[in-house]
Parts: sequence; structure tokens; C-alpha cells
Amino acid sequence: MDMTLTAAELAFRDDVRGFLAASLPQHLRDGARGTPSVFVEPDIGLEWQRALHAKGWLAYQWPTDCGGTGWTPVQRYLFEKECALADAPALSVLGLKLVGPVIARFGTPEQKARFLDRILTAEDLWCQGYSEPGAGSDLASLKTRAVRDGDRYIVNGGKIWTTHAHYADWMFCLARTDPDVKPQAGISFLLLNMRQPGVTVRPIIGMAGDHEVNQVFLDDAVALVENRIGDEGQGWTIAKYLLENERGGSCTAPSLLVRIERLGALAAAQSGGVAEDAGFTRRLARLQMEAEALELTELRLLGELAQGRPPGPQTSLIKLVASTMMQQIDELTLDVLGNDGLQLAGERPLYGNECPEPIGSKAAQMAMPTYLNNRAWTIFGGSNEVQKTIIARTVLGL
Amino acid sequence: MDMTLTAAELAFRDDVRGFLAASLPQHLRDGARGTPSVFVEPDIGLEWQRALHAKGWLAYQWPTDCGGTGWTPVQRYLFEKECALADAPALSVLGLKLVGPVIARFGTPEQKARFLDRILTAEDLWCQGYSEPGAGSDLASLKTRAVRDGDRYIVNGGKIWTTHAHYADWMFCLARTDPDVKPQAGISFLLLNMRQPGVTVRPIIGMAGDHEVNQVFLDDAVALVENRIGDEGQGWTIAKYLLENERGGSCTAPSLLVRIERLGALAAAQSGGVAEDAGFTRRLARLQMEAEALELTELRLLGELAQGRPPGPQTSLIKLVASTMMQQIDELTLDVLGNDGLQLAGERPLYGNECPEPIGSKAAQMAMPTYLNNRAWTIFGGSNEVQKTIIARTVLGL
Amino acid sequence: SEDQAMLKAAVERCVAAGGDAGAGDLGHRRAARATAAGFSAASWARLAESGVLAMPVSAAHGGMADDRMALLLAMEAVGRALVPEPVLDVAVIAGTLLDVAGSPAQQETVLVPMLVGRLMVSLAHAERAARFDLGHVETSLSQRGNVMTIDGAKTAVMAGGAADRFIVSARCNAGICFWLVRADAPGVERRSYRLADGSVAAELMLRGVTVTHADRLAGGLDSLDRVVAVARAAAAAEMLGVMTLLFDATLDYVKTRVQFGKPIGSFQVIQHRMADAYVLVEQARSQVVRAGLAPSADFPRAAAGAKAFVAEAALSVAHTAVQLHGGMGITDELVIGHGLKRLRVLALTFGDVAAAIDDYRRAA
Amino acid sequence: SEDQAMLKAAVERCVAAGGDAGAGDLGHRRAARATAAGFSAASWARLAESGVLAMPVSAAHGGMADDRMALLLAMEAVGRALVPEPVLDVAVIAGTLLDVAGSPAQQETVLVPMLVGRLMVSLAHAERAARFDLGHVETSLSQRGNVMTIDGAKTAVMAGGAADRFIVSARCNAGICFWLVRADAPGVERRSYRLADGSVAAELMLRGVTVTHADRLAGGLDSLDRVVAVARAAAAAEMLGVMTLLFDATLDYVKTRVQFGKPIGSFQVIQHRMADAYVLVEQARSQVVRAGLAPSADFPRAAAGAKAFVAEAALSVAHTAVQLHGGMGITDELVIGHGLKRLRVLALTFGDVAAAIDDYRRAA
Repeated sequence: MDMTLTAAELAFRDDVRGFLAASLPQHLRDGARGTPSVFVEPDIGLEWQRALHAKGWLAYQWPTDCGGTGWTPVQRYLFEKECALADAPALSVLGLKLVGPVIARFGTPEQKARFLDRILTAEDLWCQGYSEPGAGSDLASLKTRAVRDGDRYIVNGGKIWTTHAHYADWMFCLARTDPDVKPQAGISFLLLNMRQPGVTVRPIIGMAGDHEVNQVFLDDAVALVENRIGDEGQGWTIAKYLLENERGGSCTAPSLLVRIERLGALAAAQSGGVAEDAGFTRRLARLQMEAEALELTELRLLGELAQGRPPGPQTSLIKLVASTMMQQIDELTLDVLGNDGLQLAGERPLYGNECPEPIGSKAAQMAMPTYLNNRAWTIFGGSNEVQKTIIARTVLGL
Repeated sequence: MDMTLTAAELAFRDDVRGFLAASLPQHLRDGARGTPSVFVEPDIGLEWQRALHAKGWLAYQWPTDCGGTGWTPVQRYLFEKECALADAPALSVLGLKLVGPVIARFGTPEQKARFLDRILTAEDLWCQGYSEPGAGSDLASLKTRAVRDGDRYIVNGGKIWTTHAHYADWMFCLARTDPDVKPQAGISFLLLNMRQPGVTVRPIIGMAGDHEVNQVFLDDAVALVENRIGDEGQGWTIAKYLLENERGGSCTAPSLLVRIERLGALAAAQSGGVAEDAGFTRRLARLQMEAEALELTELRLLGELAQGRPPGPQTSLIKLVASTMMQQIDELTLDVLGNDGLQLAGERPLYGNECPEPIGSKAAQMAMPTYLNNRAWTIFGGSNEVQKTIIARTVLGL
Repeated sequence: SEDQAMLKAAVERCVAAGGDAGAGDLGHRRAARATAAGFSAASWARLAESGVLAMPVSAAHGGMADDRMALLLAMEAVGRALVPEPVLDVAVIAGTLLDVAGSPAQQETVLVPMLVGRLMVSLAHAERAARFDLGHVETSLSQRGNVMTIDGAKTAVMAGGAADRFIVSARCNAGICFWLVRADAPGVERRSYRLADGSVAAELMLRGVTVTHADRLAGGLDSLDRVVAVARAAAAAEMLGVMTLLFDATLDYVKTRVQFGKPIGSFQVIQHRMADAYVLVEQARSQVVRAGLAPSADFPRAAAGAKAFVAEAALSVAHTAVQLHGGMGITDELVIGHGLKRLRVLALTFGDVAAAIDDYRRAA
Repeated sequence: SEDQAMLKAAVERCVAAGGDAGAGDLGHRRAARATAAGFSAASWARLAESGVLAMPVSAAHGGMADDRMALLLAMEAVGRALVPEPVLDVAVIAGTLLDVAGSPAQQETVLVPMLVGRLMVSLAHAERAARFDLGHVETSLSQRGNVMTIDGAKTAVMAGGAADRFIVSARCNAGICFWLVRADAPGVERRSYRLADGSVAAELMLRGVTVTHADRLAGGLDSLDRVVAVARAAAAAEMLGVMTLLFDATLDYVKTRVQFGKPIGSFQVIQHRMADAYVLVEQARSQVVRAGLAPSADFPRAAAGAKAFVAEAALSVAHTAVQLHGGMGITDELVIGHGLKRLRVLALTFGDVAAAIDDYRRAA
């Protein structure tokens, strides 16, 4: 939406472009393009995080008093758009976008001092302990128990779909501290050290062959009471705040628009005239119209955030549209690539020296694993079905 | 599916073709093509019905001992396909397909003698009294009361969406004869004379301007006990039998295939290259593939009927697919016609001397009213939502 | 902005004065549609007085053509009230064309009277053989000595049933030009016909219709591009208004209509379908805002995209509205059906969805 | 018919012997995929013994090519069991081509050993520049004196990783012909790569590969039409089998998986989505039956239609299966993901959906 930019905003955009040109090395761009997922491996992710931290731009989603940049919504939007255009590795949301803002909002001064800076410096890597084998979309039914024992909780149970648990130093998790009240009321939000005997991590391999999520077994694992965020029983409130944060406050449209533009170029590079096929061109145009609409919908929402309103259920709309579109782009990409799109290399990562030579093109090598991994978009972080129910109940009053 | 026809079946098809060529006059074909609905006006409908009755082919959906033809499923399929190809007026289902089979199955010898023949001779026209203002999809909640008074019932309440009530001599209706048992159990199936003071008919005009359905007010209307079908309280069972009959046992694919073929020809007759547009050609091809699949699905079901199985919930599948396809064909037809498809003449009927000169083509004149009227397909006779629930519950066991 | 909000309110008052379809009052619409013209002369006069008709034209003629967002807000209100008067066809399309391409004399004698509601003008450009190719014009101008005559056939002349003047496109040596033609001029044969929304369009047969240089608009086919962009954006905004009307009516209905012992809005399938419709409404609104904010250079593309997107979204929501209203939805008694029929007409403003998408694509 | 039912049962027993993916046992599939060839030699031998590999060929070679319905029933069973062995690519495609176009000597020395499982043969026809135009072949044959050599590049050679022989299409004066080429012949450079379903395809670089007249298949490009029709129908049947496997697994899952205090199958949205999937399964089955019943003249069209329809329906059901399985659906631990990946590969058999639809249309 360059159409709406002020001179100051244009200047800011040029700053960002300049920084990216100077400080985002090619091997990180290659790493990002060679990552068939929204979660990048630490080897490339952390190098980029440190560069942004050095520049002072890392905590742009945090309040200024916790190291935030104080950017306007439009600035945040421009920053994320330029990063997407430049193939910057995605920043791990777990610390920066999920637990960071929670600690900043609900944490004690001690907790802020203890954890926030180490998130920025990447000394601590985090994972999220929400879902359980029996509680996926239905968080309130979680079974993991935390029993108070002096200044500690003894935690028993388990978590699943735990992204990057195999890298994490800490897990923020929901545990039931009071089994006798109604489900939502008995839950607390605990920070739990992953480097202890009571914690066991089992890899779960995805359809595409990627190891991204895990099952985490908690057997008499210890969480210190001082590392509980908020009061006992306040976990549900904090969890909802975090989920709305996860869905809102950042822009999905820029990366969608970048993918759509590249898909047009990819089609033009194919033989057989797919780029001129009305079936393809109109599907692509419809995706672009939808993404351009989403771009403005997001800016409208960012505008409300800027006026201090919480993200709220509106973010369900963005999650719904963006995840659906992402999958439509994945499918159209496979259609464009034809036979080349069928390849699915077993090797990981798909960048660097171990990466096999692609068949046809690098884009073709990435298409199938990206398509397969992105099926998770409509499931995790609240499935599409859950998002629609949220909209119906809280926005439409049904 | 000529592929599956035996010599005898081919001979039968030629019989039908010969009869149609000889006995279906042009003004009836014009009337059928000039009818933007599945219900044709009596002026053309009854003339055609009499011709079929004279030939002995009218009651082909009835058991042989009630005047049925004893045709095999394939013969019924061929007959209906040839009628669709020849633009024969649709036969009114109300008497022939709905109440006729019910009387034949559940009626007393007296009732059969009293009513069946007059359906065939068109001396009696019928309408259906199922839906009520408060009970659309939810039939079991119907409020119309029938109070026993000697050899008669005094009926109070009202019905809505009553097709052709303004022509009908009789209404078959559901009324509550026992308010004290659970909803389904207290309902009886009554035949009610429309030519009496207690019956008032209010026209309901459809979106397209057609007068097809009505609201019927029943104030101390009289139904004779001898005209009750089945026992008191058996109405629900009979109603379900009738609904499954309505959905099953005849073929929707032939008329869909005819419409699809004509749509291809219509597109070829347009300027501007729509007939070569990949967007159009693939949409049309997809419709044809779907209709060809439905054709076989229907033949598979007819095969089961031939083995004496009742139509059953399988018919929901056909209703669902056929009604959805019908509307897709309507929309694609409008897309093909462009500006010409926007015309919506107020005059009725759209055949004969009062019909205004069409803009562009006769097909263009019919497209919009057909599209508007056919929105009812996914609503009446059990909405798509109801059909899906029937499939989920009774077929899938959910 | 604040002015825009005030303006929108003014338009709403003005259109509501003609019976508020938004509140389910279809009396005005029915009465207007029953006339031969297909709209109410009184309401048209009121729209003229309120300045709504002048909005699309430049300030010189009392309009605010520079404030595109204001026009789109007004058109949204027009859609939401299901206004039967031909605001889009006459005020926006004919008005903009005369504003950008008319000679001073034509603006004086035709545009100004039109803006005050004393003269009805319709664009006669579409031809059947062209389908939606705006550059395909077979109607031609021929010159014998200093007598110029136009011959050809036009179709889908919107609001043409009541037009006093037509702006006729015709091919001549200079390319395609526009000519002002009196509806009662010799050689003009008008055939009026009803469209789905009850409006009265016309087909024209033009046989040796004499015109003079004074009848020729200054601008040629290029000036139509500007008209097409404005018309598509305005149509998108009106469709957005109709769409929100139908969405809100349906939301109310599913909250109150009881089946199987509870409001149908409590069924999960209905809830999710309404959520889908809500998403379409919000996305459609964003597309209209985009068209409003787009810089001039990008405006034709943004307008094409907005119109294509909103047309599909609005028709989808309208079909949902019909379906969820059940039997009532397919009658002529609710705003639902009237809205659906209006959307069908709006969706073809200067081409169908496919044509708009292709323009959107090519402009990229 | 009864024979067909018996045959289907036989095939089911045979494929089940290799671990029944239908029952969620993916052990065999995983083990087979872990090999360099991407399938199990033992299971391949068993398929040969059971006569499954011979089904597509004519009775002269122990097959039942005339009983098309029998082949489709067998392929449905193959799909339902997620058989990792290359039945479609080798037995159906290479087998049919050798059966209809091979010389007696070639059938003796190549087809027969292939049918008993001693020789693997793959068709090397696709080229990147052709996309899905089956008539576009740039690989060419050149003749110097009486030495004939083939030069060119082939891609998407299905099951090509383990092939002992390739059937290579090449352009010569006579048009496009097929040549038998040994995988270890000088000038043949094979690059194997994994596909989504774990099978191993290959790209071929052909540099001055010498062939003799004895290597040339009797039939030309026209014989490929027959192969394409059979392959598309067989692919549709296999997709139907995968689709029913995923549908049944999902139906079981939604009946047992509890969320919010009840089985998710009791939620109306899930019920309707399963009803939609059920409709697709039934309609897909009808399309496969059509392809089985179609008279020879109509078979290519019916096969193209069946493949296009079933591919779209099966992928839709697979996406539903993934979604309703939630997190479990996107793992490698259930048949769901394996089925989805197999469908992606099958859907491109001799062209994608658009290509099949266009063939279907043109054949009409």
C-alpha cells in the first residue's frame, strides 16, 4: 500500500532496505528460501536475530520500556514487508512474539529482568506447552498437573505438537494447579526449564519428513513458583491473550503478496503455456485480490491496535484468511510446476552443502515440502473451525 | 449410458422416441421451454398428461396393480431421458409421484378406487400440505390441529409454500391429531378437499415474479375420517416414505445433461469467444463429469430399488448433488449470456402470444427467472443442510 | 474523514426519505419499479437537490470528483438502501463522461440540467457482438457532404427506458467517438425492457440518425477509461452496501428464526456459514477502501480488482442469505431477493467478473 | 461379476500380505520406501506370482486386458492398501505399451520376464519442455550409415530408479517412435530422485545412445493413446482406493476422537463435512465404473473424465482427512499423510487435471 505512505514512512522504508542490503548475507537468504516451513532452524535463525538485536530492531513487537522500538503499525508493516521481500529468515515467534509480550505484560520486575533480555540475546530458546494428546482444540480439558510443593511445582503429564522443543532451554506451559474448580479456572501459566531429568522429548516427524514438532513427557518435572506468570488460576486469561497476540499484530499479507508475485514469475518460466492459461491467470489474480484485501484488513486492525485496543477476535479473521490463502498458493504452485513439483527430497536442510541438486528448479524442490508442512496452518494456533466459532460467538453474537 | 443398453432396451427407447415425435406437439414443447420452473402450468401440463394417460405410460411410477407400467429402472430412466431431450412438459409430481404412491401403498381399497384414477385423468389436481410458517425444515413441530368430530376432523391452522394450491382440488396434509404424545407420534396424514369455505389460499410471489406457491389458511376446515391415509398417528411414517419417494426413484441426470449440452451450444452462439475461454470450458466440463457420475449413481440406486429395497437415505445424496448442480448450471448460463441474461420480463407465461419478444434469444429470456426460481432447489423438499444431516446420521452413523 | 461521515449521513437521510429498504420497507422500491421508468421521479428530484447526483462531477459543476472516497461512501449508502433510482447509470456514468469529455456547451445544455434532475441521460455503448470488449463498436458514423448520420444497434442501455438523451458511441475515421442523440430524434428506435432488478434498460436501433459537430463529445474512447474506472469502483461500493444489508438482515434472522427448538443461529453449520460471510464482507470492504485510496495511476487497476472481488463476494453472501432464509428467501417479500437481483445487474457494470479480472491482470 | 469379486479378494490378500496399510500398518510401506528402489522386491515377486502384474496384458501373455473392470477393481485394491510397489508405472503402463506395441521378440525377451518380476521396465517419455503435451518430444534419433543413436533428456521417468530397461520415445523421420534402451547402455546417464510418495523416479540424459532396429517398438505414438487411456482409468481406480481408505479412517477417527466432551463426529460442521466427502466418494466410484463400462470408442474420453474427476475429489477428501485428524493428520505416522502424498503423484499420471479435462472436452 505505498499509496498511503508519508514521506517519513518512505524514509523509514528506505532505512530498512538499506539495512537489509548491508546486513542480511546471502547464506541467510538462501537458508530462508530453503526452509519449507514458518520455523527456521536455529543455525540461520539466530544469526539473523543477533544482527537485528545489534541494530536494535529485534523487539519491535514489545513495549518500549522492555526494549521495544515504538514503531507505528505502518512501520511494523513496512519492516515485515521488506523482510519478506528480502528473504530474511522468519524470526522465531516462540520467545519474541509469544512469551516475551506475556512476560512484559504480566511478569514481575524480577521475571522481566530474568527472562526478557535473554530472549533477545538468544541465550534462551523457548517452546510452547499448550496442546496435549487429549486436548488439541479443546485447551480447557488439559490434564497436565502441577502440584505445589513449597517454592516449587511438581509437574506431571505431557505436551504435544511442541515446536522446536528439541532446541528449547525453556518451555512456557499451561498446567492444572487446581483440579477442583471449573476447567478454565484451575489453570496456571508456568515457565519450566527444559534442561532437567523430568523432561523427555520425543520427535514427531511431519508428512514432509521434517522434524519440527515433538511430544514432551513431564515426569515429576520441576517448575519454580517464582517462574509462574500471573496468579495461580490466571493461566487461561494469559493463554487467551497470547493466542490473540499470536494471530494479530503482525502482517501476513506482505509475505503472501511476495509469494503470489513470485508464483507469477515461476509460471512464466515454465514451458507449455501455463502462464497464459486463463484457468491459472484468474486463480492467481483472485489470490492477489484477496491478499490485497487482507493487506488493508490488517492495516485497519493495526490501526485499532495503535489506538490501544487489544487484538481481540478480529484476529481470527486474519488467521482464517491467511492460512487458507497460504494453502491455496501452495496448491497452485504445485499445479504450475507439474512433474517437477512431485519431488520430495529426504535430506535436510534444503540449503547449504548437504542439499541435493534440485530437479528443474529450487522452487520446484521446495514446493512439495512447503505444501505438506503448510497443511498445519489451518490446524495449529486454533484450527479454522475454532476460528469460525470464535467469530460467530464473539463478533456476530451467535 | 447407451453403453449399457440391451437390444430390448434400445427398442424401448425407439418406441419412446417415436411416441414423442408423434404425440408431443410443438406448443407443448414451447410451453416447457417457456417455463422457468419445475412446475408447469396446467394448460400445458394437463394436455401432456392426458396424452400419456391415453398411451398408458402415465403411471410408470406406480405399482402395476394400480395402473403402473411395470417398467424396469432402466426403462424409467430411458423414458425420462427421452422426455427431457424432447422438451416434454414436466409431469406434476404432486399427484403422480407424491400422493399417488402413498395411496397405492397405504390406502384402503375404497381410497384407491376413490382417488387414484382421478389423479391419472387429471380430474383431481393435488397440493401438498407439509410446511407451516413455524415448521419448515422442522416438520415435527407442525401446529395444524385436526380434532375428531364423529366421522370428520375439524382442521385449524395453516400451511405455507403450497405449490399450485391455487389450482388444487385436494390437499394431502399432515395435521396433529394427538397433542399429548411426542411430536412425531401425534401426526396423521389427511386428504382435505380444497373446495370448501374453511380453506383460504393467499398467493406468494417468488423472486422472479412467478406465482407458484401459496399460503393456505385452514379455519374449521373439514377432512373426512374416511379420507385419512393409514392410522391416526401414522402420519410421520407416511410422510417420510413420501419424502424419500420424492427424492428417489426418478432420474435427475438426464435433464442436467441436456441442459449442459445446450449450454455448450448456447456459448458457441455467443460473440466474444466465451465458448473458447478455458474458464468456461473447464467449468462446463466439470459439470458434465459430475452429471455423468450422477447418472451412474442414480442407475446404481435404481438397481437397488429394482431389487425391492426402499429408496432410503441414499436419495439424499442425489437431491444434494442434483440441486447444487442445477444452480451451478443456472449461474454458468447467466455468465455465458452476459448482458442478455439480465432481462427479467414481468409477463407470464413466457410462451404463447402474450410472451414478450426476448432480448437476444429465448434462452436469454429464460435464464434469469430460471436461476431465481431454482434457488428453491436447495431449500424445498428438505434443504441441503437437512440432506447432509440425514447422510451423516443414517448413512455414516454420526 | 469527518466531512465524509457527514456526507454519508446526508445521503442516508436522503435515500431513506424514499422508504428505507434497509429497514425492510420495500414500499418505495415496489412503487418505483411499478412505473414505466422503473424509478420515482420525486426521489430523483430529491437526490438532485441533496447534491448526490453531482458528487461524481468536478467542483466546477458543484461536484466533488476529487474526493473519490466520498463518492464510494455515498454509493455504499445507495446500495444499503436499495435505491431504485439510476444513480450509478445516470449520475456516475453519464455524469462522469459528460464531465470529462463534454464540450462547455454540452455541459451547459445537458450536464447541468441532468444534475438538477431535469434531463435523463444514458450511455449507449454496449453492442451484442462486443460482449464485454469496450473497444468493439460496430455502430458507425457516415458522412455525405456535410450531413453526418449514425447507423447501428446498441443493447443494455442502462436506465435507457427513461432517457431523454443518449450518449452514443460510433466508429468514424477518427476512431470511436461519442455523440449526443435525442431519444426522440428521427431514426432512433428504442425498445425498453425490464432487468432483474426491475430497472428499465433499452435496446436502440439507429437508422440514419442525423448528428452535427455540436453533438460530438470532445473526448474519445480514452475518456471512457476514466468512466469505466469510476463506474467499477462505484458499482463495487454499491454492491458492498447491498451485501452488508443482506448480511445484517440474515444475521438478525438466524438469531430469531426457531427450528428444532432453538434459533437456527445456534447451529454450528449456520454459525460457520455466517462467519464465512462475515469474512467476505470485511474483505470486500477492504477492497472498496483500496479503490478509494488508490493513486490515480493505479486507480483503473484497483477499481477493476475491487469490482471483480466484491461482485463474487457479494453474490456468495446473497446466496447464503437466500439459503438461510429458507422459503422466505426466495419470495419477493424480503430485501433478500431484491438485493440479489440488484447485485446481478451491478456485477455486469462494464463487463463481468472475468472481464474485470483480466483488466486487473493486464493493468498489473 | 463373481469372478471380479474373487479376483479383487485375491489381489487384496496378495497386497495385504505386504502389510495392510488399510489397517494402519505402515511397516511394510516404510521398509519398502527405505530401500534405494523405493519398493520391496519380495512383494514385487509376490505380485508377479499372484498374476496381478499380468492383468493389464492380453490373454496371450496370461493377462485379462479385455476385462477392464477387473483391472480397475484390482487397482482400487492396490490403492486401498497403499501398495508401494510400482504396479501402475511398470505393470500397467510399460506392460500395456509392450503388449500393444512390442514386437513378438520384444514381448518374449522383455515383457514376459517383466510379468514374472525378473525385469523392471519404465516408460521414458515425458520431457520438461513438453509440460503435459504428450506429442511434444525433442529427444531425437539420428542415423549415420547404419548406426542409430538417440540424444535428449527425459524427466519424470516413474519407477525409473530401479528400471533395467527404458522405453524411450524419440523423434525420427517416421515421427515419434519408442525404443528399448538398457539402463546400463553407454551414453545413458540416470539421475534418480524421490517423489512425494517415496517412490524413486529418474531423469535421463541420453547422449549418443546406440540402438538397433530390433530395439524399436512396432507401434508409434498412436499406440500411446491406448496406454494413456488405460493408465488414466487405472490411476483413477487406484485414487478411488486411496480415497476410500482415507475416508474410512477419518470416519472412524471422528467417531472416537473426543474434544469439548464429545466425539468430534457429533459436531454438525464435522458431520456435514463428512457428508460432503461421502458424496465425493460415491460420485468418484461412479466415474470409475463409467470408465470400466465405456465402449472402446468412448474409453479414452471416459478415462480422461474419470481421472480428472477422481483426482479432484480424492484430493479434496484427503485434505478433509488431514484437517479432521488435526495434528495427527500432518504427521508421517498415519495412513492419512501417506495417502495424500500418493494421490499427489497419481493425480499427474499422463498430465494434470486441466490436461485431462481438456482431453475429455476435445474427445466429446
